[in-house]
Amino acid sequence: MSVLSEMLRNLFSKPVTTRYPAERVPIPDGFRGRVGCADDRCIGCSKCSLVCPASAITMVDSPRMVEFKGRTLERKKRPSIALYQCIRCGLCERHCPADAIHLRNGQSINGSTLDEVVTCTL
Amino acid sequence: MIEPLTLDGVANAVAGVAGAVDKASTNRIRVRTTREGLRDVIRRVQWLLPCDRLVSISTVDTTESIELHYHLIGQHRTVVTVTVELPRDAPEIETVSDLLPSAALYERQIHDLFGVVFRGHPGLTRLILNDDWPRDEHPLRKDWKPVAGTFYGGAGRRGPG
Amino acid sequence: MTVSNRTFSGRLMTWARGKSPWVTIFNSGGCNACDIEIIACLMPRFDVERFGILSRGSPRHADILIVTGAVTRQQAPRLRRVWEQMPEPKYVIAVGACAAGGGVFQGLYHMVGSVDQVIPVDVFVAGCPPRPDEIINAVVTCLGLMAEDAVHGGRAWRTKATSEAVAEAIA
Amino acid sequence: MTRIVVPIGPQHPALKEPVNFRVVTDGERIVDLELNLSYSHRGIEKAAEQRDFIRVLPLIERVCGICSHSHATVFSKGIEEIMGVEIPPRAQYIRTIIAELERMHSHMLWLGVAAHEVGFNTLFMWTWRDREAVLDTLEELSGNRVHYNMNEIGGVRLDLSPSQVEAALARMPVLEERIRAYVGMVEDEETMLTRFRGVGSLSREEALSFGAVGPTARASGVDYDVRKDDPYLVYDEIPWNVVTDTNGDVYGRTKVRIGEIAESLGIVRHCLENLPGGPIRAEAPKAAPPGEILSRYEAPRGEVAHFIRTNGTARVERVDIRTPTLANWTSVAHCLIGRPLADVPVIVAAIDPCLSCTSRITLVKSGGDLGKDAPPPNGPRGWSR
Amino acid sequence: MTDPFLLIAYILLFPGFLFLFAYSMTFEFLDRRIVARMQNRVGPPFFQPFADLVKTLGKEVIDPRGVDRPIFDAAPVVALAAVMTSFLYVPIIGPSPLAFQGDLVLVLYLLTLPTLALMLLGWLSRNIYAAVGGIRAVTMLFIYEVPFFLALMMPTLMAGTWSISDIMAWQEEHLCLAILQPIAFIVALIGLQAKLERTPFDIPEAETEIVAGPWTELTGRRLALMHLANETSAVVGSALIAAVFLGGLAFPWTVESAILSATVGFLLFLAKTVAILLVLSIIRAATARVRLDQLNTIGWKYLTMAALAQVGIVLVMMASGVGI
Repeated sequence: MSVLSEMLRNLFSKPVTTRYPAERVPIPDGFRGRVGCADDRCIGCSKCSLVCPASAITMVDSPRMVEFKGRTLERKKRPSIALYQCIRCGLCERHCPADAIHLRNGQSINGSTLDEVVTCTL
Repeated sequence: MIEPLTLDGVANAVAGVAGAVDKASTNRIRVRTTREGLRDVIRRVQWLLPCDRLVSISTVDTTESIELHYHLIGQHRTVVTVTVELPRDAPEIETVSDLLPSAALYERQIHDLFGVVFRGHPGLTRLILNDDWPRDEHPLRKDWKPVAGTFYGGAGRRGPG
Repeated sequence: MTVSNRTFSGRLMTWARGKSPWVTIFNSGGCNACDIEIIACLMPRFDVERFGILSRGSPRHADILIVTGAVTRQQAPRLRRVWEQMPEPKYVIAVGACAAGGGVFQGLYHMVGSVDQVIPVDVFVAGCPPRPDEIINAVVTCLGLMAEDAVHGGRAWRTKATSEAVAEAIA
Repeated sequence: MTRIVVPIGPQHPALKEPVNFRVVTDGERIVDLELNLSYSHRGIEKAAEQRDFIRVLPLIERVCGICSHSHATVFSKGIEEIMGVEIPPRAQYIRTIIAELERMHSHMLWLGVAAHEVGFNTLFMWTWRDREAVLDTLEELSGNRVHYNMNEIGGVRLDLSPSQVEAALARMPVLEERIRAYVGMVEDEETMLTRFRGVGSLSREEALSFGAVGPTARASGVDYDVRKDDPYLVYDEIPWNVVTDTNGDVYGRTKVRIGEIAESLGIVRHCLENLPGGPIRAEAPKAAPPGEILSRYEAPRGEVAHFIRTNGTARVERVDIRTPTLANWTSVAHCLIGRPLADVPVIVAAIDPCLSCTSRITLVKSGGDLGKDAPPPNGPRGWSR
Repeated sequence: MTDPFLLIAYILLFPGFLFLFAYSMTFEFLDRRIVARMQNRVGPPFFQPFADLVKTLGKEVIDPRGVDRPIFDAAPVVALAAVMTSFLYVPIIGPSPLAFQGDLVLVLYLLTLPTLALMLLGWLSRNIYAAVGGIRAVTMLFIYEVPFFLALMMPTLMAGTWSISDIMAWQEEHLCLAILQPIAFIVALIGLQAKLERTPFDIPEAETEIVAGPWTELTGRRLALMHLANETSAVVGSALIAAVFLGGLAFPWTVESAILSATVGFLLFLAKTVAILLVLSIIRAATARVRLDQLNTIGWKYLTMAALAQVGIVLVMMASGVGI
């Protein structure tokens, strides 16, 4: 009768439910959430857009001078990431030579249109 | 525990009906044969070694021929792979679904994706692709490309019923 | 079935719709990770029955169709049919990157593409798969849309013209 | 009573994934059936030939959302073997930890779904509640609840920090207690037992000739587990046992799966406690030399076999994926004939169908005449060790 | 209560239809909440059944292709009307003013109608799941109805009357019938669970097998009315068992004031029906669905046999004068 006893125990104890959205659900530090890119670090190498399995990253024109390994070089492009396409695999983060693109532990977006795009921000 | 199969053991079992026997990797022995000899080899492998279950039938389109790999395994836990090469223009072979019941499924799949015809198969019908997929196009062949302008089924048509 | 927001019965109906969204889940050919996460929403950890959400088997009973996965050629007509079977007012939530744009499967030979090429989608959720809390966020967004639709007396105010047009063109 | 055809699926509450059975029933009894599993055929095998090793892993992972780590591991294991790359021990341990955590969550998921199929929603809720603990562990270790993406050719993507290991170990006692509770529940919940006992029986001979794999085969007394037969990762170094049962029915499969949750827990605990130091990845070349391999792996549902052929480039020439569910369908079709309609969901659920895996490939087979002409091989058929 | 206005108030407002409506909503909420808590989750809020009902009423009504529309529309109404009518004969605040000799039979008959309406809907739906569900509903009816009726007839044997109110009154002078006839009480509870098509007897609407059975094609107000009929059946069924087996409103000491007596009786009624609901909810949460052939075995081999044994025991008790 372990089923019955556990049922009655549950009936008189507090439910385990996290009352989201009134209560926050803990998101661990390493969670691969929304993608973001640091503009001052991106050297425009296009590596992220090459490794992206979902072709979520396209490179757009954005000339700028950036510091990379002690040198200053001129970059031509920066990534523009279609957020709804991102599959959160973390390959861009893993292969970025300048440590510019990151998956942060934020929640993903939802909405009626698909044109949400993340570009390099500080 | 029964000892793993040795290369010689397999070679002896299939002597006379099969071609080269070699070790493909650890725990795996490959037997090459022709399409005429396939059923004999499978039967011998199945009865003499014995390998009583089929792991899978793998297919490779090498652009020159279509290779079928019948992976069998027995209590000795050694995978015996029987390899057959079929010409690309007329890929036909006898079915083994009466010897190995589970082969029926894999043969249907290969028929659909590669266009290999298994003679004697109880029901070799369209399974994997959409019903209105063109009959003579086999998407896993190397040279297959979607024909521009051809509709391969999907949202445009209403389903049956 | 549009209801006026001025009468008492209309307001009651709007309230009831917001409090009792029944869902039906349809896998249109994804990898079923999203399905598992949606079912995880119904489970004690998240328990969306708090919002009155029930998962119904029959699309005839459902208010919200939750679609997961990029649409395969085989599933596209069936997805369309399930959507047609639902009684008005009906809403569609497309879950995951595949449903939004094909995700990792875009361009494969047996795919149609995103869900909004087949049926009009009200809310997309990003993620592969989205966490259950992100799916709950999407349902909340959808309920907000319902309330706004009630104010506007229908969904015509939203610019769904493009996907509707596609859906009608292929129907 | 006249014969009626009951179509089950592709959209059906018993099936969380698209599949279609056309069940021909005589009253409530099934006399014939046809399966059509192709609804999620996407063409992954073709796409895998066109993407390089970096980009193909997320694709292979998404063959199936439940056994994602299995597919990624079996693929990278095969490529590494062709390349001749030996991955560091720490990476092997981390892969094993994730693999066994995945097996735990998958089996718990299965237990809940099987209970749901027979209308026992309370157990469904409880197992999924406890499964969240496993998912939380996975999320902390890998960064995602479902698609871990831990593998890359040559090792793993992420290292485990000591605090993560500690947090994961801290969850283990609770799970151990829950597993004991499930054993009790399965033994003494009468209505569930009446639905599980004697349903979907598969004898040892049938399991062998229909090529059943995984818990389905092991519940019929076939000791077939790739982890023991063809050891990969660290399974030959750590203590664990193959769980088998002789019932052969859904009840037996339930017992095997619960036993495996306990075994997996032991493996995870052992690996976490004995995690070796060192690097987490070896330097792997970009391209693989020409070669071929049959890479086998014991996924939660049974044996996954990837036949990989490489051609000297950074892409595979061909990858042929054989999923466990596909291997099990023949036995399901056999089990269903003659059973009442009400048993369809539970028998189908008993193999833990992972249709997204399967539906890359499909079969339609009316189950009645399967395997009648198969000659019994004359060798030993014990499949015991 | 000869005043026609009072009678109309009794029928329409309290404790008639309006109360029945409100109480059935509360009843469903309690049921869902109790089950949710046993499953260790929060469960729906209080207004949930009402919101569900209002929302379903406002949904589009879809006619399946080729359906006989008038009958399809009428069946849920008939089901609901039958259950509501039967409620008038169950004592809630004192004996029912409409009570007559044999109203127990009428109530039992009226409670059967929703199942028949369900079967009709299943057949009319032109849907294979609905048809299979309809067949299952009727097959099940034949199985559980015999022990259920036998169990509920047992009190009439002992009390010597066929009126629910009179059986209740009889228990005021004697012991409560659940103690005198425990087997019949248990059989009646299980029979009620089967009548309400709740797990483990939700065979006709087995979600994982036949989608929603006869309910599959119902939309809009049809679905709402059938749901309401089902929910009210739960109230009427538990009230019936409370009256017949648990002594209904009877309480051991006498209260002087008529109003106070009615109030205490009413509270007792609430307490007893909720207690029965708790038992039904526990059964629902703790069991898996049985198969139709297994139900056949359970129904005929165990339940009917138990009910028949109870008949024998009651006859022996009456002959020897125990408990009377």
